[in-house]
Amino acid sequence: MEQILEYSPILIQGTITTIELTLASAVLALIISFVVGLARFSSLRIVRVAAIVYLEFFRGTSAIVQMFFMFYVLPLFGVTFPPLLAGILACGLNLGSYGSEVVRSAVLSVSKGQHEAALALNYTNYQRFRYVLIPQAIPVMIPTFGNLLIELLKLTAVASLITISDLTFMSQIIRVQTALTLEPFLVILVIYFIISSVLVWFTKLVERKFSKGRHTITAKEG
Amino acid sequence: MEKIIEFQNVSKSFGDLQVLKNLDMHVNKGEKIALIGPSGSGKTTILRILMTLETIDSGHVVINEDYLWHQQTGSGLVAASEKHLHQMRENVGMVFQQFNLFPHLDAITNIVEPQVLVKGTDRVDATVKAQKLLALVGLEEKAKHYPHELSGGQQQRVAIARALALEPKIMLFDEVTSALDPELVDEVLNVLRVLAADTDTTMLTVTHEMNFAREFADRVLFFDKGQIVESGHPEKIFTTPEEPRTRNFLKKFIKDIA
Amino acid sequence: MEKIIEFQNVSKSFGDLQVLKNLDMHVNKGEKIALIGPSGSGKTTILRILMTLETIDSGHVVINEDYLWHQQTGSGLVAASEKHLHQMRENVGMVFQQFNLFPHLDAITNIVEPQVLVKGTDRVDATVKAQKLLALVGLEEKAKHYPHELSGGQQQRVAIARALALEPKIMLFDEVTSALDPELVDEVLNVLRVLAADTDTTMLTVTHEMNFAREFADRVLFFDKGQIVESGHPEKIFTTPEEPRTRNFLKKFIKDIA
Amino acid sequence: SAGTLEDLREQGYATVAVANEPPYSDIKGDGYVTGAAPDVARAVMAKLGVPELRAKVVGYGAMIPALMARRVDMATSGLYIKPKRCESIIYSEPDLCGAEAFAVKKGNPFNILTYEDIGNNKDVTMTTCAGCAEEAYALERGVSKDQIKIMTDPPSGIKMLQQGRVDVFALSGLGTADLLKNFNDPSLELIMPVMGVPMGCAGAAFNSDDTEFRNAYDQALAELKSSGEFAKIVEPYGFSAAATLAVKRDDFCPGN
Amino acid sequence: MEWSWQVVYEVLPSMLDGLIVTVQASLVGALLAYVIGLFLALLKMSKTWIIAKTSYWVSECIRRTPLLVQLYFLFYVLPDFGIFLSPFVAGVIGLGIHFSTYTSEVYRAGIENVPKGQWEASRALNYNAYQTMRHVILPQAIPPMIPPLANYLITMFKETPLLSAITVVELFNAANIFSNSHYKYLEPMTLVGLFFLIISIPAAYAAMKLEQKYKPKNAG
Ligand SMILES: Nc1ncnc2c1ncn2[C@@H]1O[C@H](COP(=O)(O)OP(=O)(O)OP(=O)(O)O)[C@@H](O)[C@H]1O
Ligand SMILES: Nc1ncnc2c1ncn2[C@@H]1O[C@H](COP(=O)(O)OP(=O)(O)OP(=O)(O)O)[C@@H](O)[C@H]1O
Ligand SMILES: [Mg+2]
Ligand SMILES: [Mg+2]
Repeated sequence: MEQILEYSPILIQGTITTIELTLASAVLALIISFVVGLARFSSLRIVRVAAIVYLEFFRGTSAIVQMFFMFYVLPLFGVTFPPLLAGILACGLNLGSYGSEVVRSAVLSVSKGQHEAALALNYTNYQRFRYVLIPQAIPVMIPTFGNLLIELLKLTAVASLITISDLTFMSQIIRVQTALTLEPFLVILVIYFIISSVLVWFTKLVERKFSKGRHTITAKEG
Repeated sequence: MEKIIEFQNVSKSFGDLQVLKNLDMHVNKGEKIALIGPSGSGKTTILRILMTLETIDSGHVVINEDYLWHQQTGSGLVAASEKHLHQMRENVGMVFQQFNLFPHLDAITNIVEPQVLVKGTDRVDATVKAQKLLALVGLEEKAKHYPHELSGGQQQRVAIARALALEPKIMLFDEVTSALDPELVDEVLNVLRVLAADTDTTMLTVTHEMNFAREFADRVLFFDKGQIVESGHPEKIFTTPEEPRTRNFLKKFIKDIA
Repeated sequence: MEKIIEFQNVSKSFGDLQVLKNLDMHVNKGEKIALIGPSGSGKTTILRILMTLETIDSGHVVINEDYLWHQQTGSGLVAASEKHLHQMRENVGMVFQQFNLFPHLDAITNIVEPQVLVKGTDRVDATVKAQKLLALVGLEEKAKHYPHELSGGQQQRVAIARALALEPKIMLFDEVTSALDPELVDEVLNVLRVLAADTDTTMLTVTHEMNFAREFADRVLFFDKGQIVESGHPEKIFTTPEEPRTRNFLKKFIKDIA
Repeated sequence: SAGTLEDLREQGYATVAVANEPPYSDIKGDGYVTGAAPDVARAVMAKLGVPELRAKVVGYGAMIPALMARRVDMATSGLYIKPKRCESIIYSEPDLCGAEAFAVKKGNPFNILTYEDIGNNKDVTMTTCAGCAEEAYALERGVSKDQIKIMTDPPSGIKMLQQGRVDVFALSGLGTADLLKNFNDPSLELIMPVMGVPMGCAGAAFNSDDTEFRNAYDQALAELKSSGEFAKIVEPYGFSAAATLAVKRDDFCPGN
Repeated sequence: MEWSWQVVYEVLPSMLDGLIVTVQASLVGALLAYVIGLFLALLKMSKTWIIAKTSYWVSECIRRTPLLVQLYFLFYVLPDFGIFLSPFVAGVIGLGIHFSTYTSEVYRAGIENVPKGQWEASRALNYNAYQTMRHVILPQAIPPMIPPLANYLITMFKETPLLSAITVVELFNAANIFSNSHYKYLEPMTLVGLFFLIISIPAAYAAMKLEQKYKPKNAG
């Protein structure tokens, strides 16, 4: 274990990279989730089709494959991202596809009565989404988004395979340098668990904040 | 008398089920109508068509001398655009059986927001009006409560206030008390009784509360199988219905009254 | 007269809310009881305690001369074991507001299966009995229909038949019509009227249908705040209630009757 | 592109892909990268007016793609000069040369001394890294594909050997020796040199468009070698400066 | 960058071999996840507080840490404790255990989503605990579980490339090994992506069909 301690600076670096990668791709994924998820309700067919193509592509292939593609193949066409950015893009685009389905189904879960009430009050299409459906859908999304955040954190470990110096990658360096196996892996498993538990806690916090003074749709209609 | 609503030969089917069959009917300006009839007879469908929540298959619906589902163009009548429907909806307000208040907004904001968004009313003016309406339905002190903090009857009264806030010429009420516990029914019906005094607004109410219908309505329409079987003054319909079908239907309720 | 149910000084709280307060009451064998009272007064709780769906905090409940929630042992009364509860439940059947039919079984199997599983009845005999019961509730021809293919009233009638199939000495009905459309109420109440003729079975009904309560019950219990406020023959309770609270409560309904 | 070295001088640092493979490279606890290859590169680049070297640690197999994709300006750490690689990248003159080695179980139960020995005994399995020269050596000398298990990194390879998942571990001599020293496992044995394969010589690698940069690098490297500074850098790591001086890039990749 | 059919021709045979491994790993992994998940669900729903809590936290520890690291652990660390797993076995066990934390939630939700009224009706009809489970709860809980369980099979299929990190030569690794020794990335990586799409899109479509088929009927 002392040997591992010697490597604590790079472990800390790796932890920071992992957190950066997670948060930056979370922001990206969140934006994509809303844009693509709401695009599915567009009246323009082309927009809907584009959203579905994006969704099926990123949901249908493996995240690892997407990363390798972005890291090794795109540069051959002159599109070169720095590794961290490539990682953020790959993680964000991948999780965004799942997130867009969360947004879509949360909006769909708002009861038909709410759609009809908005129509009866003569809200425009935009107003209906902006002031009625989305505000009610957001609390529904939060727990699922919380789970996706954990998925995202775990996905960043895969980024070590495209040479991003995240936590997992650092554990590999330590292995080479120290010839230890159990300890480096154990240490990073604990760090991952701590990070994800913080994320879980954070989600619960947001969940509580959003449910305050509001009512979820599951309860009595009205 | 001036007609404000007119159904001209309107038909409507859901799949194989024809719900409205060549329906002709009209409602005069300011009239208070009670729609009664067995379950599945198409009462709700009529209100939903007026609120543009359902389309029609054939025929015409006229509101305030303008086609609801059609638009006059150079080359004749064509299906109404969303823009036209938006305009037409200004005439109509609806209160639902399930209240459908916005659960993420408190009572007063439920009433303020539609005014601001739809009519562009200034927020301060909208709030003043909302307060007046809450007073009208007896809920001044519940302004800051969220729907889930209100009883069913209170929610329904807020929903009525919300619909009134947009000042529609026509108000539709679809069994507004049937989702309520029996003891809460009266508080809502009392609000409707007050509203009935307003002679400008046309009101259509679907209800199973025959006593209420009798007090409230200028005219009762008895529906069965998508057609009007009988129509007339409530006293007449409830005491001496002409049609056997009407009599049959009313027996279930009249037993309570007579 | 023989007592079949007895509540002795029973209390029951949910958290801070005391729902039953030192309740004493009894029901005689074969009696038909209507429990009425405002929402939240504890009517449902009484039925649920008898069905062992809720426990009690203190006091005793006696069914058929045996403690329901306790067991006699050498060293005195102890909390009932699951085995004892299982035995005691043989005496009681319950019909719920929400029907609670098994959605994965058709109507007749809903009635057959409990007989086979619980009483070990032979499947053929159970089926014969189920058919008789379906006939009793007027649903012979719906035997093969699944619950979701039946109307609410039909589902409730199947639920009644299912409870009857186990031949409990005591039948509990908790607002069995209040989840139904108004027009479907009567078909269920009519079944109950028929059952009322059976003098052996003791029946407790919670209901808001005062006309029905009047016809059906031998005795009406008026509940408020977890206690019996007034009890007596329906004619007396409905026409000349003694307690102001009873009168107040009945006003809402009596207006319709008187 | 022509301006690469100019750009690097301007920004003051170069990014170098380095595999994690002691003693070619060595990563300290605080993330600082040393080792024979980066130290040589550091000295050369200092001469060229680029004071700082930023090492990017990548998997062994990722060095070439990283260069091709221009994620890094150069790559250096035991990247042997091989004709196949020369199709994709260009090399400096050789900087580090060494013999090949095997690690086997104590007592060398299968008596493996050459790649041909592995090829002749189909029950024997070996491991080496993805895209490493040793894989090519093996395939060229009759070892079949199924006999080769690709390891994710050298210590994992040693683990596989320890755990009996493979019988032979093949890598550069100094790299293998260093690993065995770290593992300090008496049940393992080093076979070095492996006969029948050439001495492997590595150089710094560049994107194939960066000929000018590479040529400048060669020149500075030559100066370093002749001044004796070179020997001072590599010999403490166990490399022989003399062996390196005896070979040229053209011996491996004529015209690269 | 030119697309080279020659490269496709060269890499395809080993990729097809890899595809077989991928499919095997997904199927065996999913089977394990279904079985282990069921036990985990029962433990988590245990009435014994300590069992329920312990199994919950064990399951969370697994769910909240990366499968990749868990695979490393299984493959490189366990042998030091005398547990020796072949790459494929370590891989499917890793997949199975990791995803059992997800399937256990499917089972739990399936059972908890059976309306309370069904438990009460069973009680009122005097069913015992076994009869309630066997004749009332499970028949209603199982159909809605099928689509999400099928979806996890697809998810696991897409996670199999992680097994490459422990030397399993599945579809992705087959391509990657080729790339590493031939320095050709375009064709192999594109092919891997294509293979995944070709399998997972129809599979997702089939799962959607299942979902429609098992849409719960209105509860009685
Ligand atoms: N969206 C729909 N799709 C299919 N059928 C529908 C739809 N809406 C209504 N129906 C059917 O049309 C018929 C008439 O419905 P409607 O709701 O207008 O009746 P109603 O008179 O309001 O009955 P109730 O008193 O039960 O509310 C019913 O048989 C109903 O099942
Ligand atoms: N499981 C529970 N947890 C907490 N409170 C409960 C629970 N069950 C019932 N209550 C509360 O106990 C009180 C009595 O409930 P009960 O259902 O017995 O009333 P009731 O007389 O049947 O009313 P209603 O006419 O509305 O059915 C109510 O205030 C109710 O909210
Ligand atoms: Mg209706
Ligand atoms: Mg109740």
